Amino acid sequence: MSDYLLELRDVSTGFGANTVLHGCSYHVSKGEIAGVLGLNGAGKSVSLKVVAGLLPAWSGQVFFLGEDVTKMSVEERVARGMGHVPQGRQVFPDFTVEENLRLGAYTLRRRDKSRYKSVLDGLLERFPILAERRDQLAGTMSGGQQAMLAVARGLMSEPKLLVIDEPSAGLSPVAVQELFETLKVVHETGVTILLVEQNVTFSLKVADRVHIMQRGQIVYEGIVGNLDTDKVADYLGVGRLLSKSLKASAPEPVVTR
Amino acid sequence: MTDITGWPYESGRGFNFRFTKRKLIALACIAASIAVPPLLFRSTPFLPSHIALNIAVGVSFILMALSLNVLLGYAGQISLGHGAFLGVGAFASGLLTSKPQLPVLVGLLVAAVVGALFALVLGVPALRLRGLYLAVTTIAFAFMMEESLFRWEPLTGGSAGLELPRPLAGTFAFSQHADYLAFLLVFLVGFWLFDQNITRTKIGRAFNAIRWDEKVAQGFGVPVASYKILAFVLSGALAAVAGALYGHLIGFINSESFAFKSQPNYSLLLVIIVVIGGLGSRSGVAVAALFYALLPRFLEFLQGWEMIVGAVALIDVMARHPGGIAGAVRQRAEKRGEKKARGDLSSTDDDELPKLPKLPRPAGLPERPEILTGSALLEVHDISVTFGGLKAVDEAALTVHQGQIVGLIGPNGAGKTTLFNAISGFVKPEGGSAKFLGRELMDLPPHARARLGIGRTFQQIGLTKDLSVNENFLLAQHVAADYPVPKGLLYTASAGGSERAMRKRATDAIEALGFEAFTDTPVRNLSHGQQRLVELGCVLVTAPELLLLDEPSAGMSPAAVENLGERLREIRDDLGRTVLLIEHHIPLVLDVCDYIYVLNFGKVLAHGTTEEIARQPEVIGAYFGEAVA
Amino acid sequence: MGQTLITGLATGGIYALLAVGIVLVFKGSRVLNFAQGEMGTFGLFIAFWLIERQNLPWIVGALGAIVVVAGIGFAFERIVVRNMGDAPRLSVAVATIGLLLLLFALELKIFGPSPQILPGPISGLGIKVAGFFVSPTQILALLTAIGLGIALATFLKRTDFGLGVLAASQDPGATRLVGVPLARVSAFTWALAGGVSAMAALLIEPTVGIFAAGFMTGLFVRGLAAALIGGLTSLPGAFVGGVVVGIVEAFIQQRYVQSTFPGIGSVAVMVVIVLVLLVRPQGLWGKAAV
Amino acid sequence: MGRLLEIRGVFVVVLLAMFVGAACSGGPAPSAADPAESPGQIVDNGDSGKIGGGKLGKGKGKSSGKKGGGSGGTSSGGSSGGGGVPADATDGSTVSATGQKVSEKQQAERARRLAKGLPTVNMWPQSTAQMGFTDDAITLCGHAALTFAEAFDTRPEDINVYWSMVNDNGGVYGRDVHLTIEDDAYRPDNAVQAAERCKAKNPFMLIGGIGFDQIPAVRAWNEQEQNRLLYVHHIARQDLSKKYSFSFLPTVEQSGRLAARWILAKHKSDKIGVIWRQSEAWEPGHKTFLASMKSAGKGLVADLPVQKDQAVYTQQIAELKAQGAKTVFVWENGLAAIELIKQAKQQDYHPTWVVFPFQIMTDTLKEEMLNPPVEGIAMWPAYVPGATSGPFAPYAAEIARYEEAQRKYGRAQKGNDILWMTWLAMKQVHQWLLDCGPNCDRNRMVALLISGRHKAVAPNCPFNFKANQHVGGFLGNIFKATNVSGYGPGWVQTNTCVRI
Repeated sequence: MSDYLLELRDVSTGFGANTVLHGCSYHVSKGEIAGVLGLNGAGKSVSLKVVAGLLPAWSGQVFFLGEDVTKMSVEERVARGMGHVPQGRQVFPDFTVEENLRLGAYTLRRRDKSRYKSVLDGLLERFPILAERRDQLAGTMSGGQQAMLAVARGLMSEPKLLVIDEPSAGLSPVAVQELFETLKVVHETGVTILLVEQNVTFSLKVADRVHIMQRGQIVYEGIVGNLDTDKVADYLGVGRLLSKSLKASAPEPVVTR
Repeated sequence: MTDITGWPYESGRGFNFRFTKRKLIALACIAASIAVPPLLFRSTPFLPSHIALNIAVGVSFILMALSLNVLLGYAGQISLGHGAFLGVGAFASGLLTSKPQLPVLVGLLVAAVVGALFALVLGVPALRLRGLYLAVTTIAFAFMMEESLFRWEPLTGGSAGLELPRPLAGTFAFSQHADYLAFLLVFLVGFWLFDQNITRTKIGRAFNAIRWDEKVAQGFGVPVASYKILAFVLSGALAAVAGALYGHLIGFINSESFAFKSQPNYSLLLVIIVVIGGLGSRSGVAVAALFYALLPRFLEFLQGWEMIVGAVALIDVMARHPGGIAGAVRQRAEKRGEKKARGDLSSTDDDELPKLPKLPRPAGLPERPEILTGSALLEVHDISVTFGGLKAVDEAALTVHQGQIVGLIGPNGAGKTTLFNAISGFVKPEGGSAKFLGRELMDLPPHARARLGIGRTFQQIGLTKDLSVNENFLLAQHVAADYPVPKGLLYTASAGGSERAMRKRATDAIEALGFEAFTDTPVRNLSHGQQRLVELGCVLVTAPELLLLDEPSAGMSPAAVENLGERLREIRDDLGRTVLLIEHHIPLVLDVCDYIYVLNFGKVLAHGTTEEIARQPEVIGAYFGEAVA
Repeated sequence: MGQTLITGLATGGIYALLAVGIVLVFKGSRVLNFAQGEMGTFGLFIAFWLIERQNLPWIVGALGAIVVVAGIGFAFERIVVRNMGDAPRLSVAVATIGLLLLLFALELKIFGPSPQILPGPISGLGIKVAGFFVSPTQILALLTAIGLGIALATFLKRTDFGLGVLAASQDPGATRLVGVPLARVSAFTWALAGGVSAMAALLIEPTVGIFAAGFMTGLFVRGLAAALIGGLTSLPGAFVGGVVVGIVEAFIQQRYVQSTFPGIGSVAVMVVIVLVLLVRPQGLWGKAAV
Repeated sequence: MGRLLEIRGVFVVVLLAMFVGAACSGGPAPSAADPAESPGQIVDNGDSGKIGGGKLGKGKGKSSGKKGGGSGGTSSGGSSGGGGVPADATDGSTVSATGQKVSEKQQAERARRLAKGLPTVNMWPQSTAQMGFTDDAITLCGHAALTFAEAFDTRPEDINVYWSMVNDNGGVYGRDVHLTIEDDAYRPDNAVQAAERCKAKNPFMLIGGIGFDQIPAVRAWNEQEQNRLLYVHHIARQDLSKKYSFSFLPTVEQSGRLAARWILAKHKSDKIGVIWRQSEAWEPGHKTFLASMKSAGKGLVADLPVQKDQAVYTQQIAELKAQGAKTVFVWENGLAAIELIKQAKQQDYHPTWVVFPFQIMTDTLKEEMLNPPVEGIAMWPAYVPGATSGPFAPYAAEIARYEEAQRKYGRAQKGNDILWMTWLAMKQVHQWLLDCGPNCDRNRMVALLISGRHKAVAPNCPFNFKANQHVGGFLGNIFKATNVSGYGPGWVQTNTCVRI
């Protein structure tokens, strides 16, 4: 049992002979935006694959809504309320925006077809650029617009938890700014978000809580606003240069695990 | 870089035994002892003729399977129409020996040449095709041969076919099956020696590298296109000879003998034999060939069941061991070996990079112009690369001076690796130029650039992961293997000498890295840090002038990154090499680099010495999305 | 001239049916099913047994064959393709070669190697169509091909599950992440492809007359050519590809009917395959899939 | 250079060892005796008056003591050598080839008369001339397309019906005749392997079934030094270079000429087309057909080559229709003819087809064979199961005897044309064995054939080996597909033993 919305407990996994996660544990409480930070190759995205069920955990457990879902298939986890915004967005290029959204609502339409119309209209309202390009093929849209579509698609199944993997990669600063606002708005509607992001400042702006991962383990966890900036800077290999900007946004440190 | 051909490769290691001189002579005696008895006990009860016939069929299957193994097992080029080459060889030899009564050996020779020619015709399109598309082309080729050329009456007699006489040695005709079995066994020894010469020279290693990843092969200076054609030509010639030998054994072939629909379908059966035997493992393939050839003949009561059992076995083996039986055997062997290797490993922190090998410049290297220290080694002017409308690299320019470590930093997707690929030749830029030692790189193919002295590492470890550490070091010296291919195939003295020199150099490099324990462990089983180290060693083994390193610190612990800095300085100062380095780890960059270029959205945002860049934190800030605040 | 066009269209319809089966499996589980043709032949033997030995009406035999072969497709996916998971696609392709040989050996063992004759759904002589002459079975083949195409297209576009099948071919990972059960999609495509291959065989046989083990494997290569022209990933492409191959083959054969150089038609088809692969591997409609 | 020499050295050494081994073993090889090349005398110890010189033992009992090997030949090693004359060779009674009960003594007497003045033949050495003969059995072996059994509805046990009947009536001079059939799957490469299996049984005679492609392959195989069986086979090319092969049917060339002669006689006024199998084995017939047409000044409107198992003939039919061919000669096998006629009907094209007539065609195409009736050229008499009246009347007795034997010894089904053809062939071989006498051997059998003294057993057309010592046939029958009452469409003989 677990009292968090989502919890990873001592998960280790990897590919073939290489172990990537060595007993990684972190948790996301209801209504929170949790960020997972770390350098390239630290295993951030791999941990999301375990959360989603795409990658089996060699050992350890995954809890969602308090239930042990380690052995559960991807489809079932989505049905229980886990929405995804995959790495590199992975929108369906040959489908129109609406078809992408309709597919995003696959589990919703199986649960309760009548709600589909209202959820769709609600989202189109909130994402005007998608409303304009409703019948445009997703493949022909810009990186930023595709990111919006991916987020909207993730929300179409009215998830309790939205898992977002490196949304800012390859986006222009302007698009990153828009994405930041969108995530803020989405969070206000009460959706819990688990965010993996390589862009440190972006994460610190968005997340409430931060878990720092290094070589497959969580080495630091703290509420944004009272982070031990030097330790965080060191873990993130950002060095003293950036600690100045970190200080501005993180008042007091929290004891590490 | 994912495995482009999507093909599960097991190294040629398998359970082949390595030949030393003493073993060679022993082998010759074994061959003679195998060949002579069938002659002496011709059709006496000891070796009744139909037993001899069946064994001879088994041996021909081995020859056919070995020919496909060169193409599919070693070079990874998927040929599902190999039966066509068998047919070409059989008909070529048949035409010469039945009507104009030429000696069979002449027929076999011509068959080899004709087989090689047809393989060339199929090899050219193979240059541009990968995986399933190549497989489909080979099937199309086989059908084209079967439905048109093999049925062309003037050439093959159509459905009436051709008679293939038995060879003549002076007055002695190999008419008895036992005699022909002896004749075949001599060719088996010949094929085995030839195949062994492929695997132990640069040819086999180049094939393995091409099978694993063409970019890695090009990075080590392997001219991929010509080696692919070589694989097709060798395989086609061997298959033609094997087909002809089989034709002379059964004495008669017609338009349907090698057809796709015929029973057995040689093209698919040979693929099954090579795959079940474990790709690339010569002994595994030979055992599987014998099994498939002899089972239906000796177990007559099976009648029809043997194909059903065979098909189910194939499906089962593929489902459980994508790498084939020998692959499974190897995996078990390696698992035991790996546990032992990993055992010793966990004691030391594998990210401590010990000293890098200081090796003299190998003799066989092509001549390089004299370089003055500090002179501009690499000058890149406004290189632009666009992918589907998106400008990945936008008029980037940079210069690297001899003896410098130049850093190239920028966020994900800024175009750093694309620029590297443009310099290495894997990507065709729209415009701009890149001069190395005054030579324009843009009009050179990737492997030629490597030969000039540009070493390259890759983000996903540019090694042939299913080959052992030792073999990767040998492959890395491809540039220094100065003997021509034919000499390699005959393993002549000069080729042998060059190979021995390379072997010695590889062992020295491995010892310098302290990796003797893993000489024969496939790279796949090493830890990430160790693989990174082996890659660095391989690139350095031919002492290239310029090293392009793509994010060497990825996945390393802070302590290891510190150590990496040490090693990079060592490469520059002790080994006198020049480095162009893509890196995310800013402290490492600031600590090690002499000059830095900051790239974003394909443009060079800023460049300058480390101090200048360090003084402009907002440059790095922008790089980190500071503008967001 | 017109007659050759009609013949080309008729055989093209059948190649299109084969190509649809190939593309379906490729879209569903990114595998080139080499047993696609032979599954059809097995269906023919089932139909032959039902119609000739149990003398049931043709339609019952045909439906029986379609159901049985769909079952074979479903079973193969469930037993082999699924637990090969994300093994390299070529290993799965070699496994389908195993299925091809298994079906071939089973046909020889159960039904014997000798050729059999199966009457067509509607016998009777040909009918004049706009001055040209087409046999009833050829018309039926073309109509079925078109009918099946339309039914399939609407199902895939309209229903959620259908959309899931189309999505699986574009991005299997993302498809799972929106909650579509990829396993069921793959099982569905393999079963449907089995049914389609049986249907193709049942329609081709009457025009040829005699069939034996391995009958459809020869035609499989032409179906493959059709699928390739369409780009291996697009159903409409497979249709157009089928008709193109049928017409090209018909015209070439008609032009060289006197010549003693054998197999001109098949040479033309093979040249088409190689050209398409070299010039536009992703075919006219598809995206570069491999 | 050391290493280079060494490698090459190894290879050369091995090759040398192999040849030396071969050379020395080539000499006094223990078994493969080289037969004398030139045909020699019949080995008979001079007194041709007495049969085989062996004492003719009395008593019919099977177990009567083995007579000393007749002078016929010392049996060296197992069944591979010949047997002597069985004790009860001439005192029992047996059935003659024409079906009457007859005494062995009479037959032996006739054999002795025929033996006088036979040409001398010495194609097999004395030691193996009587291979296949033991005291109480004669082994024969044949290759035929058994895998097409279901299509032609023939099983090994059906093909053996004739010899079961003969053995049941005392055999041939007291010897039972055992015939085994090896399957050649209607393909030449399998036929060679089937012949290989037959050779392992040391048969007295190798018999070849239907198959233009299979027979040439086996003939070539049979000429090789270690094979050389007495090979009697179905229609094949002239090819007189094959010394050990004989056929009492016309050749491929003659069949082509017969077809041309028939079409010129019956369909001279029509536009004529020909579809022919492009293969070396079929080419000679096509050539003679064209030559005969040309010599009669008759041009062809279409001359279309096809491949074996081509299966789809739409283009060829379209071409024939375009050229308006009224009569089409199909120089292909029965299965191809079925597909051709079926596909032509679907393309609304109804010429007069001239084919090789097989019962499978009329059974399959039924009414589609009748308008206009398909014509056939065959080297055997027509047969429709159960039909004995009308054109079948002249040989109704033989048909009845055949069907009765089928029921008694075969799988009791009604029999078909392939089995009927085999029955007649076996009947002819039986006649040869009787005429060759109790102490027959392969040299004497060949001498008997090439002397032209044997008689053709009705209803086979007469044949005569005198012309070229290897091919006896020169006549053929013309069939027409007609509705046979009580059976339905079948082949009926309209013209018998037409001269080629």
